[in-house]
Amino acid sequence: MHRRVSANPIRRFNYQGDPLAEPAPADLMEILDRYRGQRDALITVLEEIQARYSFLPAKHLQYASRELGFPLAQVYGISTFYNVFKLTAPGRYQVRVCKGTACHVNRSSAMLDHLSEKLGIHEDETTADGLFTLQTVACMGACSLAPVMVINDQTYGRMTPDLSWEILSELVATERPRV
Amino acid sequence: MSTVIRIGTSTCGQAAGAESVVSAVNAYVDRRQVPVTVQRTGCLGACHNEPLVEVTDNDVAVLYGPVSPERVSLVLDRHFGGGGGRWVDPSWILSRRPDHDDFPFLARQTKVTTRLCGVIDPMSLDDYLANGGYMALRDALRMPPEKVIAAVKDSRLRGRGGAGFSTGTKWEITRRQPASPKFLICNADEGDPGAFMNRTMIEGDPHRVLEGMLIAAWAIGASKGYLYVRAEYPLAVKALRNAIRQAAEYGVTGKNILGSGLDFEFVIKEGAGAFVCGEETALMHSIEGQRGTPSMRPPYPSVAGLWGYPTNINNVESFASIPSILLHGPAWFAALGTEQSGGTKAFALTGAVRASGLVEVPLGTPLRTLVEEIGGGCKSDRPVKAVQLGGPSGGCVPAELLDTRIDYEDLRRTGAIMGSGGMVVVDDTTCMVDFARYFLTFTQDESCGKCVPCRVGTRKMLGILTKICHGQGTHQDLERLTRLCETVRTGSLCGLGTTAPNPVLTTMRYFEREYVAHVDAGLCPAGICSMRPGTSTRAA
Amino acid sequence: MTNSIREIRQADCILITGSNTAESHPVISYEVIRAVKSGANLILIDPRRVPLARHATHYLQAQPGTDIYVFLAMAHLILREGLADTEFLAQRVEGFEDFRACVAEHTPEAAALISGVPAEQIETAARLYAGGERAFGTSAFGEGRGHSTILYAMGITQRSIGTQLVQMLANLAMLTGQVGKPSTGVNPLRGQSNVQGACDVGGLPEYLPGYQRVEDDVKRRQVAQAWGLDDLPSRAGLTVVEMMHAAAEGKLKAMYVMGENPLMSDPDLQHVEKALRNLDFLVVQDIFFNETAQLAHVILPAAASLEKDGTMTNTERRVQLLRPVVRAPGEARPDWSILAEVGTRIDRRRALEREVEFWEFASTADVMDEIATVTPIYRGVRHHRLRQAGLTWPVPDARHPGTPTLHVGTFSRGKGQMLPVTAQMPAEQPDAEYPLILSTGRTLYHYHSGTMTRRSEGLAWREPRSYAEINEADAARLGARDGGPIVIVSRRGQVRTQARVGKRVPAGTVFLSFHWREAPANLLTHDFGLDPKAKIPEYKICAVRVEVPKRGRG
Amino acid sequence: MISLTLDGRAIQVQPGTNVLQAALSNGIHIPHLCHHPDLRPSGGCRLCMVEIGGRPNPAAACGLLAEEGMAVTTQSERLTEMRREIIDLFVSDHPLRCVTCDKNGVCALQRYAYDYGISETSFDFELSRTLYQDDNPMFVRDHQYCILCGRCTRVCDEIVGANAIEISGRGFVSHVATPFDWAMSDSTCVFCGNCVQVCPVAALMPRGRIGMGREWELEHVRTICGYCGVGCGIDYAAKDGKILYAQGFPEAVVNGEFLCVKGRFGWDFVGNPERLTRPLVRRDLAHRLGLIDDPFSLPEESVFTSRIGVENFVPVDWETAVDIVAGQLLGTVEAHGPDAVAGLTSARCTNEDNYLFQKLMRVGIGTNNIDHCARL
Repeated sequence: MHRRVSANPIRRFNYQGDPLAEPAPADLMEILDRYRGQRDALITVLEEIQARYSFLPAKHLQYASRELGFPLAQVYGISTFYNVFKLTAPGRYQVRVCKGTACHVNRSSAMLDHLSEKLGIHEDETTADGLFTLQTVACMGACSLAPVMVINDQTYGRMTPDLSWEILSELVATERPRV
Repeated sequence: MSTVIRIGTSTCGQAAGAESVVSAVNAYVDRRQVPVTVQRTGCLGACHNEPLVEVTDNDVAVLYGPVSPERVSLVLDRHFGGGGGRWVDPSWILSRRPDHDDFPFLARQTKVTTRLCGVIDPMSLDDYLANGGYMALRDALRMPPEKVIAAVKDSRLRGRGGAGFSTGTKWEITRRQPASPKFLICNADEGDPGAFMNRTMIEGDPHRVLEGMLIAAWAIGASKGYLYVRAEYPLAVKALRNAIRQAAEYGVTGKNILGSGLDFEFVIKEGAGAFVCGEETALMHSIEGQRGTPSMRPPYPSVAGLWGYPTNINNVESFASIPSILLHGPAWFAALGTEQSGGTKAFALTGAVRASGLVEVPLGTPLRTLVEEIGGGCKSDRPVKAVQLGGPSGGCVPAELLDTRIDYEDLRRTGAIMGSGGMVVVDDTTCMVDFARYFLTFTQDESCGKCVPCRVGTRKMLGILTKICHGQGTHQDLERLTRLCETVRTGSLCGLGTTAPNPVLTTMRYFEREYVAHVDAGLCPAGICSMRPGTSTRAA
Repeated sequence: MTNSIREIRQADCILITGSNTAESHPVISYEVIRAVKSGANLILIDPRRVPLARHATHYLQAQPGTDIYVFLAMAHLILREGLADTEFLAQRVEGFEDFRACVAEHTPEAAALISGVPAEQIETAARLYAGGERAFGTSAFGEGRGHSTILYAMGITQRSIGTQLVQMLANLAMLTGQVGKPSTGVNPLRGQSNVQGACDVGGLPEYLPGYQRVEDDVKRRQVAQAWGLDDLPSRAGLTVVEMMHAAAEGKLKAMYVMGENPLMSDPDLQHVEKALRNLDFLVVQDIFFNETAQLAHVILPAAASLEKDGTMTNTERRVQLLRPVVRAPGEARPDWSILAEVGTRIDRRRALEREVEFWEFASTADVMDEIATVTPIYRGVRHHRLRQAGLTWPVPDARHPGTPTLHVGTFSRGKGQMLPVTAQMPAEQPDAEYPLILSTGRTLYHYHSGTMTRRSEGLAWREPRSYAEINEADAARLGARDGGPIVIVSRRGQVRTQARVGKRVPAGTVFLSFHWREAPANLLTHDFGLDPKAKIPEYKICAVRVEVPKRGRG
Repeated sequence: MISLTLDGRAIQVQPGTNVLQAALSNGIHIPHLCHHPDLRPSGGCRLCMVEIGGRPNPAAACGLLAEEGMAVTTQSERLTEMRREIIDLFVSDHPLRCVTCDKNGVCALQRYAYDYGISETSFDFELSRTLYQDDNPMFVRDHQYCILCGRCTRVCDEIVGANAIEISGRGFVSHVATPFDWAMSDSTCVFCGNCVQVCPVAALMPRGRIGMGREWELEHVRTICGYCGVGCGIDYAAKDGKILYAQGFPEAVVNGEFLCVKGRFGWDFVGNPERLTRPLVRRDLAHRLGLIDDPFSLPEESVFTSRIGVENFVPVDWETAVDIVAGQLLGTVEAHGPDAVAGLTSARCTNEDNYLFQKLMRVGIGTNNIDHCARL
């Protein structure tokens, strides 16, 4: 039998005030104001919010829904549909291993396994110190340099498991003292 | 004429370290005070030799690669003297332009849509104009739209997204719709793993795509064009933004373009990472700010697309072909190809092949030419086992069918498809069952979940393939798999589902013995599958 | 309604005013949403940003009480731009010239100053309505002028100038020929399950069944004869509000109240309580022990609508059949049988001999047979004809299929009557002491005085207590906290409730629903300034002030 | 009109009709799960696939406009095989616990599984959605039964306009969700329950219905809603004289299958213990009439500050009650004339009730003092 989860028990409905009574942060409003009234802008808005905050905070999605008039359910449905959107804060470094065909044929999964083991996290998880989030990406389009790893916006080609860990180790070395 | 040093700095170049090469070249130039122009270009296509540096001196261009920062001094010393007698390794010298005779990777290609990729600075409108940019648009705007459409039809250009529908006919249908406004979409959501044609074209020559769209806008009567680009392609987005800004300054977007009465604006939409958005109805939902799930057709986008208005969707390569058709004439373009299909097709040639990268060949070219002559065979010196075309929607063509011509109909006959241009060569160290399983992992992951055959069917197909890869498969599983392939193929709502079985069907058709070996003998002939129950193989 | 509910879904342009459709008539709002999703324009004119505003293509937030200026300005623009349906006006309407004269000075710019709605918005709304223009998609009615419909409710009628407003909406429809065709018309949305039928069968002081005036000697005597009498009382009776005044003054001595709760739903409740207490005899016939029943001398237990049969007539004039689902509890009985019993007993006490059928009916079907004989618009209505889809009146004879759309080809009175309209501000204006405007209305989860809905588990769970909507600017000025307590005070009483602060109501306005006996909105409302014709109190506008109770008080 | 043939039968339909509607209205049943006549076609369930003469591949009938001369085959060996496979896939992540399921007998998936002889899946069973959400008193969401047909999200968007739910995630693990899977009451849900209405399986069920009986044991009565003036038709399902749930029905001429929260969930006041069940006479009148010994006088304080309880009344039988009413009213008429009596009739009572009320006032009493809250 599968475990069945009762996520929200019936509780007395009691109006406690508008959860969004506080005005939205100014930098969020700056993004929202630029797209006010544009019915084709929702995904772009979410991309900008993510670019600014590195993920999509729930409250910000609510502000976006209220300010721009898109139903929150639609905003949430989109945030969970597309791969790029993250609803939880990622680590300082988002390590993405390409799993495109060329990378696959060139054993990118070995690199993924190696990093996963070394970092002690699975795919889509973040290390406890908040430094690294390990992810995969469908294809970066740099197939001739397969296998490819991307850290934030920097692409690394012709990787091997050891080489990829070497690069991460350097980041660890520069970051750890600050942690 | 002064000396020009060109360095490929598109995504592939950067991944290979092109930025440090640029720094090294600049440092060299500063140090030596030599009179040169250092230019960043897109990708010449020879990605396997990245970083690429080309030095043009007295009309002779010498292409070097791979050029690591350490090699910069050596290479440049060859041109500017000095270096104390150190010699450049001859293998770094790839070719000499204009004919590239000594470099089959480039010499055997026919570059139309990628002609300026790696040659011009993609951020420079002047470079594009100096190479005949926006001439085709000027010509087109002087023609009645019907004549433009006729030219495109005569060119026998067919949709380069892979479906192969006549581009001119599609334009004509959209033009004929009474409703307005009309929209134009350029599909640059290159989602196939192992494909980078669109990325290379946009990063290397963004104005060509815009010009193609502007001509289409004139022909169709569209007023707004969306460029739907993958968010994973930040450099392409940057190049496009820059190009759109330049186009506005130059006066080829906005109101009354070049006095023709055409009003047109570009909007860039960054795809948020969903393979299914390559399907046109899903793509439109995505632009509308919806979940990118496909809808049933009809109505086709040409009739009722974005927000219900007529919408013409073409991919990057189709649009990029347009300026050449207008400039050189439809007959020239048609003559490049076969009886049914005109022009050239670009492929992302990758995998086990020796020389990989972006290649463009006339339609009708045999596969063998790409694999053996351009690609130079397998880098492992092992025999080619198969060529996988069209990514997760496509199929495998076995080595014995390498003489198949690259053409929509010929490829379909093998069970594969033209696709958008992904071409992965594998040698005999690849397990075809695992390979099929890899693609199923992808499609299963990317299924939007709207229709059952795809949502659950691909999941079950993957489950059966995994069993087989674990040595737990039976002959019943193979039969079940075959039946399920048929259900998913005929029953799915959109192209993602209907083509998802292709990798399985083609590998079962050409490499049945490998499947049987997994099932009967419990062994993987290529030695890839671990065949241990309960352990995941590497695509998991 | 001049047209049927289902026609709304095909309308090209919908004008909604004075109706919180999504909360008071949710199922009609579904029709509106269907239309909007397939491309219709939705123009919403309302001071309060009601939920349907989210779907409106054009939302005009007029200050309370100023909508009449907006409508006049729309007519002004329609005439100025030649958007009127001249053919319709020539053939089917009279009084156009007088009307034209009355809108001459009402420019959109002038209306903008009074209503706060920008002139361009008024102009756009006028053009869209007149032309029946869609936002996208193709009209179901082919080329030419699209079809526009007007929906309104108590926001229009519960006003001191309610009759004027309704006439004005009718004027707009006639001016543009948006009446007498599918998906057009002027459509009042009626609030209660059988408010239409109660009016149809004579539950009004000036009308006998079928809107036959009591003063009309010919028609009155016809009804009297049908009942086997020579004549009936010929003077129009008292309206609800007048009854309360008469009772307070001692002129009215006894009242029979069936299925109503005036001590919650009537304006100025302190006055109503005084009036009811002043009666010598009060009978309340109901399903629950409501507020009015507390003052009753006799309470008669009635069956609820789920426990009885009979017919009800909905807002689109459709007479439909009711069937019992469960048994009435205890000795509770259907109202009609109680009434027949009381009638019989009165006759017996008076020692009157009447025909047996006079009060004795075997079933509600028998009652309907009698209704049909005295009510021309119900003449063809019989229970057995209602089983499928009911019948929409007028049903002049036993084979008539009903009349879903009124005024096709000709108006019931021949030509449509356009009348000049005079703009006028509400009866009670805010002043220094009572600076805010209070508007009352419904919430989605409750119904009227709450006797039924507050006893429903789900509904009471979702909306357990009274609240008032107040604009954030006013709240900030008063120090009212979102979710915190406020006291609303009018010249007539005060009510304590919870504040919901936001932008739903414009600054200067407070909205309070009237379902809560702990916070009865009608303690605040007034019963003067009734609409002179309809005698409807101005629930939608009265002057109040809001106070924030000091901390520590409950 | 458009002429086409369905399984060789010539039929005519209006332009714009899709093949599925054409078949259903002509008595030809094509299996379907995601299609609903009031919702835009989805095409997700793939059960309504049909073959069209001259086309190589079958197509979903719900998204296929009827065309002149079209020859449609709705039943064939190939289609049957395909539908079997699709149902097989459906039940590979939908538990076939029909024996204890409250939807048993009215479940669309169960019907097709029966029709096509699928008693269990031939694939590995794998449940993709396990959430059980019982967060409101009106309906329960049990995701393990959800087949992602999308009817609920479409009705919420296209008909109700509430947009409370949307499909979240994608692919095999997607599910119908409120934003962030919060409780229904924290979403924009208006609790109309139209999602429950259109759910073809047991994923959305009225809470009061669960565990209360088998569908075929219930009695269904169709009547008119007693709340607002729209006059919706409602089908009440009752067992042993108790209502279990209310639903719309397609034949309802005003509202079709759609209701609002009051209509669908607001009927439970009828069984409330506070209902009036016997005629009552206030103690002071009862004392005056000699029914009780103790005197009583009505408290002066307003009913809004100090409620007057039902204990101040004494129950009497109907005979007595009616006699008192008739006597008191007549007494008033005799003493003060008929216009000293007034009646408020009811906008919530039937035409028959209202008619008799005004007849009572006009004939029995002799006054036109009749009104009701039409104005209020």
